[in-house]
Amino acid sequence: MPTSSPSKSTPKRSASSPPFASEYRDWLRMMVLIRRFEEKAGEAYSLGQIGGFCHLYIGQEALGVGSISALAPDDYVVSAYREHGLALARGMAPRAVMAELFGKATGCSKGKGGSMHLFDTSINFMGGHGIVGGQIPLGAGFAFAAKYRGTSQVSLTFFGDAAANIGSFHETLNMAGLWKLPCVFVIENNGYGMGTAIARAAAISDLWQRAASYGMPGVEVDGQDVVAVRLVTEEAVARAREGDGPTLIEARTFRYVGHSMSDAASGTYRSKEELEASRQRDPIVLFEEKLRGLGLIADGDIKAIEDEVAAVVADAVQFADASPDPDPSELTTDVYAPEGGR
Amino acid sequence: MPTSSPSKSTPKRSASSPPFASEYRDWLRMMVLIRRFEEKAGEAYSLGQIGGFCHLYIGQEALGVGSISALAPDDYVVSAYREHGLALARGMAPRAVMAELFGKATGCSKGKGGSMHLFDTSINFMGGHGIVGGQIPLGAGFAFAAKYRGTSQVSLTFFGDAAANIGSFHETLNMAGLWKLPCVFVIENNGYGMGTAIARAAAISDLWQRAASYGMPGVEVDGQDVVAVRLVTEEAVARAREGDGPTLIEARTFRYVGHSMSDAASGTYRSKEELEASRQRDPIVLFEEKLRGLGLIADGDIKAIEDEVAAVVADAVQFADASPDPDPSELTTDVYAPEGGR
Amino acid sequence: MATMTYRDALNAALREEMQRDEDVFLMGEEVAEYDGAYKVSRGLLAEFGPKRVVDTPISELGFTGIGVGAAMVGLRPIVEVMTFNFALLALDQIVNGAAKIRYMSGGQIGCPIVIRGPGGAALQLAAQHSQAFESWYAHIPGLTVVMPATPADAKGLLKSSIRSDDPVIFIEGEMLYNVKGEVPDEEYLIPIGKADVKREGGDATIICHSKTVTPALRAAETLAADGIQAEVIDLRTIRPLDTEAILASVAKTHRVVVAEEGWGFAGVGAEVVDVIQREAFDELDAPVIRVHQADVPMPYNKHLERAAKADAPKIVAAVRRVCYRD
Amino acid sequence: MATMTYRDALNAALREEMQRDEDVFLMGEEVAEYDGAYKVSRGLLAEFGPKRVVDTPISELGFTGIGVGAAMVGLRPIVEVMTFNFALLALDQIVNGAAKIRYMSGGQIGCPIVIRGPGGAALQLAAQHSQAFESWYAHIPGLTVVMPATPADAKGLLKSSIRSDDPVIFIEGEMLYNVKGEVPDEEYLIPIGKADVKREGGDATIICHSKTVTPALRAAETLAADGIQAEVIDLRTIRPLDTEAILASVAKTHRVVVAEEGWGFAGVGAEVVDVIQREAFDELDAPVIRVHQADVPMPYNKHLERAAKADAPKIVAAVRRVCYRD
Ligand SMILES: Cc1ncc(C[n+]2csc(CCOP(=O)(O)OP(=O)(O)O)c2C)c(N)n1
Ligand SMILES: Cc1ncc(C[n+]2csc(CCOP(=O)(O)OP(=O)(O)O)c2C)c(N)n1
Ligand SMILES: [Mg+2]
Ligand SMILES: [Mg+2]
Repeated sequence: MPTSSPSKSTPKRSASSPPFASEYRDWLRMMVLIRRFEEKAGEAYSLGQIGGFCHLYIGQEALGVGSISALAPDDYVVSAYREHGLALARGMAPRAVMAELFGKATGCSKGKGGSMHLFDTSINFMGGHGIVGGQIPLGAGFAFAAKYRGTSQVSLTFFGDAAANIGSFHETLNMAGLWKLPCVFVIENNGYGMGTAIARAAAISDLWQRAASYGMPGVEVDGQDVVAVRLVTEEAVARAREGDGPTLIEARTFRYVGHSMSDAASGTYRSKEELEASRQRDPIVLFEEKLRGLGLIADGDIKAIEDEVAAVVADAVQFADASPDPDPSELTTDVYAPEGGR
Repeated sequence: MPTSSPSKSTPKRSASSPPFASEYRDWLRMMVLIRRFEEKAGEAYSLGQIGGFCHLYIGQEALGVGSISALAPDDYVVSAYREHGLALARGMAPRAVMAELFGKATGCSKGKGGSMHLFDTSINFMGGHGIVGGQIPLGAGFAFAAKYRGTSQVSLTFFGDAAANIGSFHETLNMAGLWKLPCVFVIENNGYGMGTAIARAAAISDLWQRAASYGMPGVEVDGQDVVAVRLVTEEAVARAREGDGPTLIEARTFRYVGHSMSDAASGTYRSKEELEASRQRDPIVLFEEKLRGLGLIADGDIKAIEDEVAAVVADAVQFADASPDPDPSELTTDVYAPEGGR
Repeated sequence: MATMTYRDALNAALREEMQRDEDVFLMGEEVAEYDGAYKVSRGLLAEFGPKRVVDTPISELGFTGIGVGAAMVGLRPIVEVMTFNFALLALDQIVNGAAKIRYMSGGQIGCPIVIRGPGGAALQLAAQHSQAFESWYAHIPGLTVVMPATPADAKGLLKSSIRSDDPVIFIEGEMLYNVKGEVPDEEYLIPIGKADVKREGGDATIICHSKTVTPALRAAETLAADGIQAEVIDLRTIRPLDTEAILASVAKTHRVVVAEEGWGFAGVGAEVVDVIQREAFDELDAPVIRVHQADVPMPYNKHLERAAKADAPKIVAAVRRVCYRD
Repeated sequence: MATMTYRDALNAALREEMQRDEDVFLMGEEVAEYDGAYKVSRGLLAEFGPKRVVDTPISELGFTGIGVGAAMVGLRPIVEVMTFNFALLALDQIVNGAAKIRYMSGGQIGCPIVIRGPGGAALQLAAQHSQAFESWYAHIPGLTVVMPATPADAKGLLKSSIRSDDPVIFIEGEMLYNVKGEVPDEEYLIPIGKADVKREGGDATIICHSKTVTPALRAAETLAADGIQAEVIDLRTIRPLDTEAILASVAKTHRVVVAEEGWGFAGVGAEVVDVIQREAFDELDAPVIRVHQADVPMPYNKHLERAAKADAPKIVAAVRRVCYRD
């Protein structure tokens, strides 16, 4: 199988004649929602309302929103533990996400999963997985099932730059390429795996090039540009849907916060300057500017979005806070199927 | 780190002005020894003198002999379970190898390891490992130790084509490339992993190309040409020794026998015709012809080698057969260090 | 009833369940074109085609994970591991994926997967290829662990395992594949979680499973000649453990030996002992004795290997000891 | 004696052994520039440089294997796993490599490696991050399994582990790192394989290790107020198990509770029970009772998590039961 030569994000459609104008407002709103939701989650964590590990998506919003916008409703999405934003972008109710972070019975996983394990089968949001790389074969498995059943579903699998160094990445991409599974792999390259810069963890820094080992195209895209991400993903999804196999997308992005709530945003492994520089390419600001330039939004619109989002987030927190803990009997349910089998 | 573009075995030195003439006879002898040794091992297996799994090296002799000839005495060699030929090429005594296959106390591993677990620290032959891919990080570990200690040792790690699809391949080559470890990875590509042709297991068939993912050169070589293998390995070893990091060599070869003694040489997954065709490029015949053409050997030499080798192999079998089983007390020794520690 | 091998019984179970349910498929190394490394899947590629009988690369972690993923969305994968030694590489997907997905998702997502293949030792395969990991799997809530010893049990339990909505670790044995036994002609299922009394007796109980059932029965013969009637309980399922069957036999014999193939430390036998001493403390007339592999990696040499393994003479000696007849 | 945290005690052990022996080095994720995910290696990069304190990619199988390889040729790697949950990915190298290389090579090659990091649950880390695997490792001949509960034990046992010529699985605890205790000022070693009586008492024995030592001691306080004097035995090493110490206490108290953090089925406690009933059958005045995690994946919600975990009230209840005081 020939490896199509990887290209540096040269989408077929151009964003200057905006093909998605009708969706732009939704995207902006979703990016703002994720940002504000995550800020609130961070606050709630500091107040002890959220426990355990909590990995925020702040800075990476364009990536999640742009890529997931390319999916059909019955496509699959799966991710690692930094998935609140992806769950929201996929359409999970903010109340259900926040309640899960609070560990409440009304959470999407009944309070049993927590921040790292958000699931919602009604929108085919398949988690929320805590072991680095563990979700990669799962994503290929959903694609395998789609192909097996002859549906046109596609599976979109997210993982971090550091996850590209683990065995399951290699094994899965090889099988996905070999079997031409309908899946799209997205590396959310935020430059770091915890405190380790990519150049200290990967022998090559252009991770999209690894696609060549698996007979699939590799594409790099600016993860801060929601439209570019959408275009690249759309192409990859179409390719997968047509039976032409998987694509590896490397989206370059930044996380503005620490690895998790217990890690400082800067100081130890990255400088304040580096962090500040990355903020110059804030995905929300960039997109707002673009929309303003296109004359598609005005100041009032932004204010309206912010107000609406603030209300949604406040409602989610209030809902989560007011919700009951799981019943003590939940400790022992959901270990095995209640009925046994077919 | 730039990936030097992989080349299709373009050795710096040419074999037409033979640089290794003084070694040629030894190489031929060793290739013949391995062939005859393995044939005898096959016989002994059929007689029930050898048990368990037994994977013969017949057809791959040039690969092992050529590559190992490029090493210094204190370099490391490690392999999978198809390692009798490599152990002999590294200089392990045929008696010690055969006695190990017979499970005898005089075997290189005291009869506790068997065919898949040949070890001899006196020549830095580090096994003999049975889990596909398991030896790959070990090989990098020896190289890590060499670098740590500041010695000039190089580690030569052998594995099959099918092993290039397992996670440890990926993880190890990434770290070896990242840390510029002094190691050389040799894919013994005999076209099959058990009954699975490479094209049914790997998304790309040119496995040397995977080197690009790890910032190291990838080289393909004709594994049936002992001189070509030597030249390519020599270059890679020199590169490693000079601190320039690892190389991935893909040597194309054939196994003339079944995967193990319980597998037919042809019939199920490969045709008799394919097998016969591969025999047209028998590494021993090819090398004999080359040496004859160069006027470096005559019929008498070959006869002499065959006779000498036959005696060595017969002696090994006789030694193995006559050797005692391990003492029953050996059951419980060598589980922990007798002394405890430093 | 037809007489068939354990291998053929498994093969029949696979075939019947694949015929019955389109969602069932088999994947693993050499399962298709090669008909299985141990020929358990013989003929299935021919019957069901490459969509449902899938050869994989050597990528245990990856293909097990693909199976887990497929099961999460409702397919019923049967993942063959060539041996359970290699499944060590896939444990993360089994333990952190298959076993936990239902719980972590608050009950939304099940994982009806069967992971099967031979476990334990065969002959002279040495340390890396001769390991019995059932106590590891049985340690994990969310998993079901099934280990049939006979062709009839193999067939009926594999069918039940394939129909289970939970992940099942189904451990066979290279040394069992050629074992012959009677298998009912009509369709049948054997329930998961039920032990089987393979021989009745009133003097002592031998609790065993998988490859130790045959030596246990042989030991019982030997002991009978000596006037000791041993009851042989084949656990068949390790998790959930059939404590009822165990305790019923203990109440009858008051003397117990637990035999297993694997290592002793925190093995299946340790759990059985714990159950017995806790639930039937006053029933015991002697301490429970265990028979298991010597506490060493498996040696290659055949005499050492034999010395390392649990076998009938060791079971006989243990029973004599619990009967205070040694 | 200085008072220091368990974390600092480990750090001191690492530093002292790295100073003592050039062959000792530390490798793992975030151990160097980040000073360790849990700061156990704080300051070591500054003192020993990047040659001896090595940050790795997220490649547990690969870097553990590199460590095993380095140990096979005589270096003394300390491989930090960020938590033992992730070591599932490395089990093949640990079980098929480190544990067996000496045996398979007929005694030629040792593997003096320490694999260390936190095991078990912390707080609300949910199912994939809250697992105690000590019974798995202890199942494997060739491995040594060490699990200190106090700063003094942590330091002395880590030093012994680093000096051991065999592979040591050294399991710490995220919830232990901040625990403070007295640590001798002068250099000392604590021998591997020796349990420690953390509290004397004549009415019942509580056998525990690692994170269950503190609740066991708390339970003993509660029980003492009620007239029950419990002896608390901290196993400290799981393999080899100090059966002598266990049996000595059983001979004194005749009543035993075994507490552990992990799941029950074939857990460490099952092995302890087996040893006791086999070696001290006639000493027991009551069945041994075990306290362990509920047989479920760990839930995230904090109340459910609390209910799942072994804790002091559960130990108190168990001791009252073995004393027939419930
Ligand atoms: C196998 C495994 N090893 C280590 C960890 C601990 N860990 C959690 S996240 C993380 C960094 C992952 O970085 P990356 O893949 O780049 O994703 P990001 O957090 O940047 O989104 C590490 C080391 C883990 N969860 N799983
Ligand atoms: C992890 C693992 N999976 C499966 C096996 C069973 N197995 C042994 S050899 C082999 C094929 C390996 O093929 P390749 O790497 O090409 O080496 P070759 O045998 O051709 O020399 C398989 C599947 C194993 N030993 N280890
Ligand atoms: Mg990252
Ligand atoms: Mg091969």
